[in-house]
Amino acid sequence: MKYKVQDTDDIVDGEILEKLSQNEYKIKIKDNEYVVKILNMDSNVMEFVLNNEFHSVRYVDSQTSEMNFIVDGSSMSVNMNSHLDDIVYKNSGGSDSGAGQSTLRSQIPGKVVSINAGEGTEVKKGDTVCTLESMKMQVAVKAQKDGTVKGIKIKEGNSVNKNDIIAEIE
Amino acid sequence: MKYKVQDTDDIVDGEILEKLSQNEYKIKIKDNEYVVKILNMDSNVMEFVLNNEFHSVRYVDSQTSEMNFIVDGSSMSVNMNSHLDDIVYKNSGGSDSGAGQSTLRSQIPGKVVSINAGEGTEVKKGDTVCTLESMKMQVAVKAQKDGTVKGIKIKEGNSVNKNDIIAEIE
Amino acid sequence: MIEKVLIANRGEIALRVMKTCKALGIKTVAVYSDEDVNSLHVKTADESYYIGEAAPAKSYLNQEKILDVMLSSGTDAVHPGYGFLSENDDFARLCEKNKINFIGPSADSMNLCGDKMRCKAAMLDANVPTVPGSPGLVKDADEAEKIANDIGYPVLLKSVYGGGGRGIRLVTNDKELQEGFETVTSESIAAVGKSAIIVEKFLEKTRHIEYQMCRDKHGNTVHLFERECSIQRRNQKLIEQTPSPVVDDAKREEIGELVVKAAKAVDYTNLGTAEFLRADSGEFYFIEINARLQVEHPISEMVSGLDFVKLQLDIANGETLPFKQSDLKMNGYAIECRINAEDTFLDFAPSTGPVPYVTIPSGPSVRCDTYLYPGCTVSPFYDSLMAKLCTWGKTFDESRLRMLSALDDFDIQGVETSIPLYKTILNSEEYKTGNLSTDFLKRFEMIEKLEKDLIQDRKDKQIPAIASAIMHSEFYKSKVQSQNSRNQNWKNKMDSV
Amino acid sequence: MIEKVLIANRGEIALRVMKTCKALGIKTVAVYSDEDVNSLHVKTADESYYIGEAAPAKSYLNQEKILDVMLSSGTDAVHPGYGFLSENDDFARLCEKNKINFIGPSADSMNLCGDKMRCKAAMLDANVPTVPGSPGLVKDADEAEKIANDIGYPVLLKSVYGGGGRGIRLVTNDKELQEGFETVTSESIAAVGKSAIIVEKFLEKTRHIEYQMCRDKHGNTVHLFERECSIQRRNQKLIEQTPSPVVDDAKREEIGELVVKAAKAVDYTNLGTAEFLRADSGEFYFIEINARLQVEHPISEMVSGLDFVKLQLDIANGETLPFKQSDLKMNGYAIECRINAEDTFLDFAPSTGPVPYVTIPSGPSVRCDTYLYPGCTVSPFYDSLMAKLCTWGKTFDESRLRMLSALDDFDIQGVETSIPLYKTILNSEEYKTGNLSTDFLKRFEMIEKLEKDLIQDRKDKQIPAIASAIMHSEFYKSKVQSQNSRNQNWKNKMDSV
Repeated sequence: MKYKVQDTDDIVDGEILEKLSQNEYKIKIKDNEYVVKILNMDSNVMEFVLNNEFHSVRYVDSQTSEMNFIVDGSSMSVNMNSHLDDIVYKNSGGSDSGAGQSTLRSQIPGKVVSINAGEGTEVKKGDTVCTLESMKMQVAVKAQKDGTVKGIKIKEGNSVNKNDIIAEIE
Repeated sequence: MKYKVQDTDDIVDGEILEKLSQNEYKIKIKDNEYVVKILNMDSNVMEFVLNNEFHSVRYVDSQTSEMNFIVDGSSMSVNMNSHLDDIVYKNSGGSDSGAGQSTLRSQIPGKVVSINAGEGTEVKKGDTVCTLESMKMQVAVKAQKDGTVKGIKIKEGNSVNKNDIIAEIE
Repeated sequence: MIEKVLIANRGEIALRVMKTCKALGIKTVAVYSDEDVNSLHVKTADESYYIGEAAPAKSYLNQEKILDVMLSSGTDAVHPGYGFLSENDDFARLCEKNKINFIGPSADSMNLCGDKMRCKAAMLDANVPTVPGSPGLVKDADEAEKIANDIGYPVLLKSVYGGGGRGIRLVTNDKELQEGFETVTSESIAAVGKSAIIVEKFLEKTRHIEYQMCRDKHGNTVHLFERECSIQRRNQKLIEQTPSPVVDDAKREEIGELVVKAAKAVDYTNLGTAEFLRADSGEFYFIEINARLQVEHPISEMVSGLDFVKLQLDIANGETLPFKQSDLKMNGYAIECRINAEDTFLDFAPSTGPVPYVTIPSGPSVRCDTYLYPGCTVSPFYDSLMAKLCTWGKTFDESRLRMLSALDDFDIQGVETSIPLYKTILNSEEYKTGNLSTDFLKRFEMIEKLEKDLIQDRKDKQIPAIASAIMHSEFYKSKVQSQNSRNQNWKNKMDSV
Repeated sequence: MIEKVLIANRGEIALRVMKTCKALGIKTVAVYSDEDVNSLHVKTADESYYIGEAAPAKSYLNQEKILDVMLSSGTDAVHPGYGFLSENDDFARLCEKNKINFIGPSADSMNLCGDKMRCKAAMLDANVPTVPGSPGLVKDADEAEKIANDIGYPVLLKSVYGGGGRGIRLVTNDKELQEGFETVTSESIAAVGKSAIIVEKFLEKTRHIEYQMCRDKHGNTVHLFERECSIQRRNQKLIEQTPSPVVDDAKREEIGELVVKAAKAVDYTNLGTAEFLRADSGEFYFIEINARLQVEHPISEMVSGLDFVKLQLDIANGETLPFKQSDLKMNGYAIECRINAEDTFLDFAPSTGPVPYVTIPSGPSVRCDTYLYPGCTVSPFYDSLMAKLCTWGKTFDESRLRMLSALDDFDIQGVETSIPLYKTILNSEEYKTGNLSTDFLKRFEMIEKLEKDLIQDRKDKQIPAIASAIMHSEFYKSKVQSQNSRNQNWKNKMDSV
């Protein structure tokens, strides 16, 4: 299998060479061999010693080709595929990743204080579409691109959760 | 139901008067009414506010007539029975409770260093029957009563767990 | 003598106050909202009373309800913590009227401190220098605009009822001023139900340096040294330290004398804080008094060896200060990091929800005041401060290195925190050399530095990350296999029936 | 310069050493046995190496194995902690031979300190008073008996390889002496593989007062004040405090000068402890040197403001002490309680097993060094110390009250602990007034007092206990009902099929 870690440039080979014992594996990454000793493992958490270094991993979610986890406190993702070299994939984790999409979502939970750009308003990227209140502060939700506000999903005074759809901008 | 708390002298009435809401009960103990507000509850732990005082209870074990638990850090037992007044029961928790029994048990986990009173030896209460080593210290297991050592269940060099039978003293 | 204290607050400050009360044998009474049924302060107090819904106005700001609890529980004193009712002179007066010892200044003194304009006037009378600005409240945005043009942009718009970075906006031109005026007004109304605004000259590259005031009911007044709180975002403090790198013994004494004057000028009693701006030129300007115990008080406790909550209780009991200014010596260096539940990359937006697991740092000269425990929840209804992490050292660098180590040990699962940002800051040359100012984050592009640090971090973890991915796949493969074989067994069993 | 340290130890002391190393940017190497696969020190170190089976002789005492790890990991120094190899001069010599910086005294000095008879002779040469006893090792129980009859009972039998309360017995007559001689011999052999015994006069109502010695490789020598460790059981310390209630400034200086002489007499380098017995008459007798960092070092850190592990590393690096005796001042009062996994009512027998949950105390001037975490296990293979709980105060009573509050906050589930006993002791008039002696527990019947306290405690909790019983029954009733109704639903479903 081939792997690419977020923010690194190279695509590297990785495989299990041998199961040494119940909890120990010999693996190969790039051209180096490592011994992995599993201390604890369930579907959410794994603690292991890799060549005498302890690591703790919490799995956030994993799909066929991408795995998101927190390794020793650092949140990161790994893409994997047997033919990763041939496949074009988007580099996850960039702050601009939503810029092309039409759906504007709330990035925080909060109460809708005001709708600043109503149905049909033309907005530029960065304009405030609505204002939320959370933890006693007012936070603006801004348009992710230029366009027209359509299908507003919120009402003043209502609460929204993180990732709730605010509106479409088309 | 009647209740008697370890180390107290009186037997008192206790009952639920009313379920006030999903998590609130009005109860009566002796002649006083209390409001119990349950914060968390499962079969091992209960956290509740009793007349505005928070309490945390861990249940150790419970039988029909006796319940052992840790209330706010204090380990204690409560006897209960609908006719508790009429029943004679042993006062649990005394250090002499095992004195009448013939089975001598290990009260700590450890390794058997030596057997000091072998099969058939006559011993007096307090005589050392065997010596255990635990946490680098040697601890004597002493006879709980006068008698003859029979049916020794241990061997030098072996390990014993807490509550394992050492021998019978008859 | 105070024997039972109600703590009209929640979170880490309620717990902090209870610790001292408990050690002194003083009974504590907690109050809690629907949102706090499972909070530690409820479980820690001797008595806990439910006071209403999650929204502060329905519970922690509900004066009548809290008074009811105080009267029915036989409480003889109230500690307001910070935020909520702590600087509400109506509440202080309500307590005075009901013979409940309010642990803080008198209602009159609090009212004077809270009225930023009268307070400023009192300081000018006492020869304590203040920042140039509007001579009083401005009646509307247009008057504010006129004054701003007189003293010159940039200016600050401040609600006199604001505090802790809320109800305050920096504006650099007329358009921003008009918009900001509205925001400040509505934030102030949302927080305390009223608004009144002043305009103040904004000084660039300033430091925020504050002094701990301490005055008993007999007029004995001392200061308990300074704290530098220049590292801020949106005018809210993030990292504090004492001593300040720009305050030497002579300066400490010079400004300390002003602080004693300031406390007397407003007839302040109990502990409070006199906040100053220090211009890049070295001048100190008084800005305001915080008439309460502050979040950052532990660092002053660490260098003074005093328990400030005990001191507050003693003063409230009418006792005389057991020391003179000359008895007080600073010992070592202390730093506080405010561990907030927020996403640095989302403009510090709050991050709330359940915290399934947390490891709280400890060790030599490490102190962590927090409400977190495994299984707790960070509520969106209250402020984002989860913990005050403080370290002490015999030297500044010792306290800094201990802080870095403690930040590294602090594992909070489930919410985003300000911990990664603090690591970047504490490792920066600018922080190490004490090159501080209130625009520190922007001036030295700390968010961008953080981003680079995180990328480097991921690069460093390439091998363990790939190993994790390999083993995770293996784990699932073996799980599926064992399930298949279990199904197989099942099938075999079924066949044999 | 030391850049990578192997910590040849486990538990809380391994973690404590790592904290300082981490703050100083020094890499740490852990070693672990089968029993410690899930221990925190393995997870905290930069590198962790498996060294063998649970039994200490197979792992933590296995010098060759540990040396292998040091050589293969590129370690340049080793910190031995306390116990295990910390006072083994063979190991210190093995390190010296392999050019690994042993953080402690030289092998020769350690050998001299460890040889209680030669050490005693060195002290007499240096005019440091010692306790009357055998002039050297006794060859057998009969010789010991003869000496005991010369100096008069009671006497102590001590293995010169013992320490920490092991390999030592108090005997009051010939019969006890004969039995005790055998026990001490076997305990010493079990712990370190060898035994050699001396006889010492046992002084009654003595206090155990020890001084922290500190000496660099250039001969600069200071003491870092005293600790009183009189509260003991089976000659093992339970509670320590500094300053001692019977040591004033003049006495501190007087004995301090003896301590400096003692350190020089054995050419001691690095940190160590000179232990004294203080007779009821006020005389101090040197008993022995502990050639290592001690469990109770945090209380001295608290009053001196020094990080002792940093000091150890600096001295090992050949640095010159950055202070003279006159620069050092004691600040405040500190207490340590050793939180042991043991059953007070079973003659302090070890209590081991899983700890499903633990709450670690924190707060102003509270420090808790521990290996505990929720889900960890207390192993029967190693000693019973789970945590060192320390509190500081500006006054003795402040530190005592903080300790009581912290003990109350310390919730350790699954094993018996010494916490209840400590609460009884710290609340006693005898402790409050500093009426201490090594037979404190027996003299003031503390176990009996504890029993009474626990009974009173249960009486006080009568109402919540009954409420718990009522609600528990109700919980089961409703569970059974809901199960019945679920079964009912199931039946209905089945019927409708």
